[in-house]
Amino acid sequence: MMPSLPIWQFDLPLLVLVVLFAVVALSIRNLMGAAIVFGAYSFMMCLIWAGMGAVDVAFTEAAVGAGVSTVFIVSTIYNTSATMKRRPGGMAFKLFIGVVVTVAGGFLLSALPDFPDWGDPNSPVNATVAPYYITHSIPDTHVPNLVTSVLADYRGFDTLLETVVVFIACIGIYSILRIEPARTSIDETDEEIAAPASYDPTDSLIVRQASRFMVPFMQLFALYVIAHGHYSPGGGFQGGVILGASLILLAVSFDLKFLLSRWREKSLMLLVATGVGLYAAVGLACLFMGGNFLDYGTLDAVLPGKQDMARSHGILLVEIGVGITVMFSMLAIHINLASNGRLERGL
Amino acid sequence: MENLIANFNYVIVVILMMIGLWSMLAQKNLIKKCIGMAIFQTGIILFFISIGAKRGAKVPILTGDEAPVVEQLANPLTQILMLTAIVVGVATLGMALALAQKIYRQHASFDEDEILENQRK
Amino acid sequence: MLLALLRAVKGPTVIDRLVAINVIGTKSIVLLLFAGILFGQLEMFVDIALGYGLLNYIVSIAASRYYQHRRCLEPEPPAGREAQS
Amino acid sequence: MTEQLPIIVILGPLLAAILSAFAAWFRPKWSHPLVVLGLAVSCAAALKLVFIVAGEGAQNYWLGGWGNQAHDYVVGIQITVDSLNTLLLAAVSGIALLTALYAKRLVDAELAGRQRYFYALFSLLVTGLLGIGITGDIFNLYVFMEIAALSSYVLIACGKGRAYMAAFNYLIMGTMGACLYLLGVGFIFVKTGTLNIDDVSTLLPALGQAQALFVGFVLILLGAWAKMAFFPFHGWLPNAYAHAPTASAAVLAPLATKVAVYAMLRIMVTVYSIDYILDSPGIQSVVLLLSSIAIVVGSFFSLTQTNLKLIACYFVVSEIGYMVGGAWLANGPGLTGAMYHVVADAAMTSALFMAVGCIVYRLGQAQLNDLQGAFFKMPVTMAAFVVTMAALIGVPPTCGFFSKWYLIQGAAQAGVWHFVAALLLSSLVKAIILFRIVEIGYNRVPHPAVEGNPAIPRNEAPLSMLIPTVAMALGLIALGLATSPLVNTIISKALPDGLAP
Repeated sequence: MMPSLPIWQFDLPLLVLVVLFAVVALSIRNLMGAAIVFGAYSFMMCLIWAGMGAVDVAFTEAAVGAGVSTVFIVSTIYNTSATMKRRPGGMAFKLFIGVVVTVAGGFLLSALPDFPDWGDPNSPVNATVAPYYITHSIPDTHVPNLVTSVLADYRGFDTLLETVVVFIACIGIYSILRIEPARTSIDETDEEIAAPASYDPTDSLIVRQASRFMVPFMQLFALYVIAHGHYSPGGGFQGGVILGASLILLAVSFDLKFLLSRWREKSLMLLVATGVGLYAAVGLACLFMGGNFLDYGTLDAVLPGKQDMARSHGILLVEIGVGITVMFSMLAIHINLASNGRLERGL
Repeated sequence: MENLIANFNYVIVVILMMIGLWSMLAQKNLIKKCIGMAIFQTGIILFFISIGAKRGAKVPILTGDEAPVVEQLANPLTQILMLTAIVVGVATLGMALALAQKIYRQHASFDEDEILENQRK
Repeated sequence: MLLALLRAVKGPTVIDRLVAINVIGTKSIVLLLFAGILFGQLEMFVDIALGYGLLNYIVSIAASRYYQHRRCLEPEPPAGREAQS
Repeated sequence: MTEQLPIIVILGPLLAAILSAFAAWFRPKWSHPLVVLGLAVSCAAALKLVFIVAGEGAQNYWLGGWGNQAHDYVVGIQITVDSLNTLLLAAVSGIALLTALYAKRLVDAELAGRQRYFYALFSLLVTGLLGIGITGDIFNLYVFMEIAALSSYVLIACGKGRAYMAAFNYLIMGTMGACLYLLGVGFIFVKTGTLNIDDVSTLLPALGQAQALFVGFVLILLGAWAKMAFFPFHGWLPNAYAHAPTASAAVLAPLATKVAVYAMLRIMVTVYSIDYILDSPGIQSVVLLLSSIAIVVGSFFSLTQTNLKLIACYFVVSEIGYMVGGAWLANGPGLTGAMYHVVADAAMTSALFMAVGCIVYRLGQAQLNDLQGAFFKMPVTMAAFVVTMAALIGVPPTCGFFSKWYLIQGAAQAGVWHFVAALLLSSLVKAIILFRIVEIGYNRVPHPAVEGNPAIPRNEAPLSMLIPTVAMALGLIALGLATSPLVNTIISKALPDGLAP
């Protein structure tokens, strides 16, 4: 029983294509090529999710998965090396792992007959808890984008922890790379790390002017994404990543020094903590107003409107917190990864 | 066979995970391991998104004033879970890359065997 | 799109790869909007397409910046070209 | 106010971490006291909850106020403190508090100039571990797992040299474990449609022996095993913990693996049920065999090492075998032993790593041969060390004896004799190692009290490290003496119906 709508035919070839991209990304021997193909793989994934109706996930994947993480991989390769050494042997081990993985795959497939059909609206997943969100989002929180209301309210604790994960990644990468910039013998002499380019790459007038022109529009768009997340796809994460990406664009098309002359490192790291702090503070405020943690409904005494509007405003507040953290941690992670923790020059 | 086609997405999920798992365990290059890890994660995300998909449903954003019909909107819950998973994934990837840079600074190599040889010296 | 992927895999020059990936990205935006039309909710998909385009631009800039720094905007050395599959 | 206690357990270290990240840039000296304060609040709340749970039973808390008041199923996230996890929460927060006090000197010495975010990450790690312990939602558990994992990668990578590669391998293994767990959650979710542990456990029996549920169960087990370094997946642990800074190892080794064992117990006992395990006997005997192998392998490798840190790490590997085996015996005494051993082993490992840390702090490293005369140089530390080893061997008044007693009783009841043999063998190996250390540290140098022998200067560890170490060692004895009230009032209530004595 094949799915009946054209949208499903749209997904099937894409799914095959995605597997192809994954195989290519892993088998290509130049790491830079692998990184680029991996970026394309993520864009494909984003299309698939848009095809399945998960617009917010597609948006996040386009911003986080495809955009920023590809930049991270590229800057890592920039600081190291793109070539892979071909070594003899090791085939037996690879084959052994291959057998193990195939057995595992077979085991997973053995559960296949148990699954509900793809896209069945009456499967347990779609019929147990999910209908509550669909029918109650407007009366409870006054937010038409169900994803936003579930994300920031019903399962707001998950989102707080997710922000904490980003925060950990940021301070963790800072702790790993930035602190103790010890110079080992291979550090600067390595031929792979290119000497300063023969001409100043920031000379590229077209790129520089185009980027300079684009950045304000990107930021405006990102603010719209955060603020309009109640009504359209988007929210703190997506907007935060685009804001961060706009600054990364500045760093890439000019250079790191240009960026750091405007944003000091200390203020970056403090702002990252501010975002999480804002989220936690909203939760704590609810606690002090007599509700449970993250129960925005109790904020109706200080925020305009009745309980449902208070929830809506509470969601906006935490989305802003998320946006701040994500924006500055993406930037902080980028400057550390791109310059190998030295913040002097880099991608 | 009928079942296989109706559940084509699950098959793809399993294939993606096998690819990712294989490269996490068998590849010697650290960056390739990172990419394999990311592919493994996207496989899982694909699994969750496809169990939450509904045939002929619209995106889970309400428009207009009429009461929402459950059958016509995609499941928001799985989408939230996967938003979290994506962000966790990029955080892990960033950290793995930072560690890889640090390892490269020590050993001037991304090859696992070579690094282990270096460490034994 | 497959043709573009083929170029991305084979190279032989990095320019080929960059352009190929850009073509894939642009095509994806078109497909995304196409999906929006199929859903009948185009306004929801325009936002994603915009974000998608912006990020694609940044990735391209970053990648070309990488090659510019490495001064390797010429056919790659043989070591980097052993693409399989 | 008591109804807010469960969330306070989590919020204490979480807020402390955020504030400490601020303080790191303005007043670096404040970041340590802030974290200690946060952990103290959390520890107080957890201890209070032990009494509340013993008196009134399980405490539920709904975040955002989204309970099941409006729907048949819980729509929000629930956190639960019941008789299965309350002891674990108290142990985790208590040990973390003591370790935070203990770590100050070590961090100043080992990580000078690099400790800006150390305490914030320490606190976040504890947040993650407490969260795994307290949450009542299987997806939320995954997020907490990642919080704990990400911060532990950084804590390990703070060490120098090989620590980076060890941390990278741990990262690959840990991410694989977390992903397998998440996939298992997906398989349960496909069949039940809810993520709340209570709701899942009420829905599962009606679904019977569906293959998807079985696959999900195995995937979750594999994920938890990768996280806890159970036998086939144990490769990452010794390297990671031995090359980590001593302060990080002192908090990671006792807590991280135990919490993963707890997660496995929670899935086995509450989400699925013991009947489910008994209905799939093939996997039960395989797991029991694996845990015996884990104990033997851990013991064997600990014999071959010459570094005290590595020996302690292989002890952790073999102790994991105790707990997994005990849980999979699936009878009353076995489960009691496993649940009790989670707490007891957290305390024992913590005391062990603290004592080793004191030795490392004074002697610079922990090669066995460097221990000559250690008993005269640092008598108090070594006394604590001997008490800890006695507990690990299973000498009567300490907690190690009682957990081993329950485990052996359970194994005998189930007739799994190889498990009994492995338990006894591992005790024997630990005794051999203790005697070897006594031989090197006490007998190999001339006794200073005898006339004419050179005096050995006292070089005891600083008080801020010594007091937590001694307190932990005394705690082992206290925990042993308190066994019967703990088992009777709390642990026996956590056993599934029909297995309680």
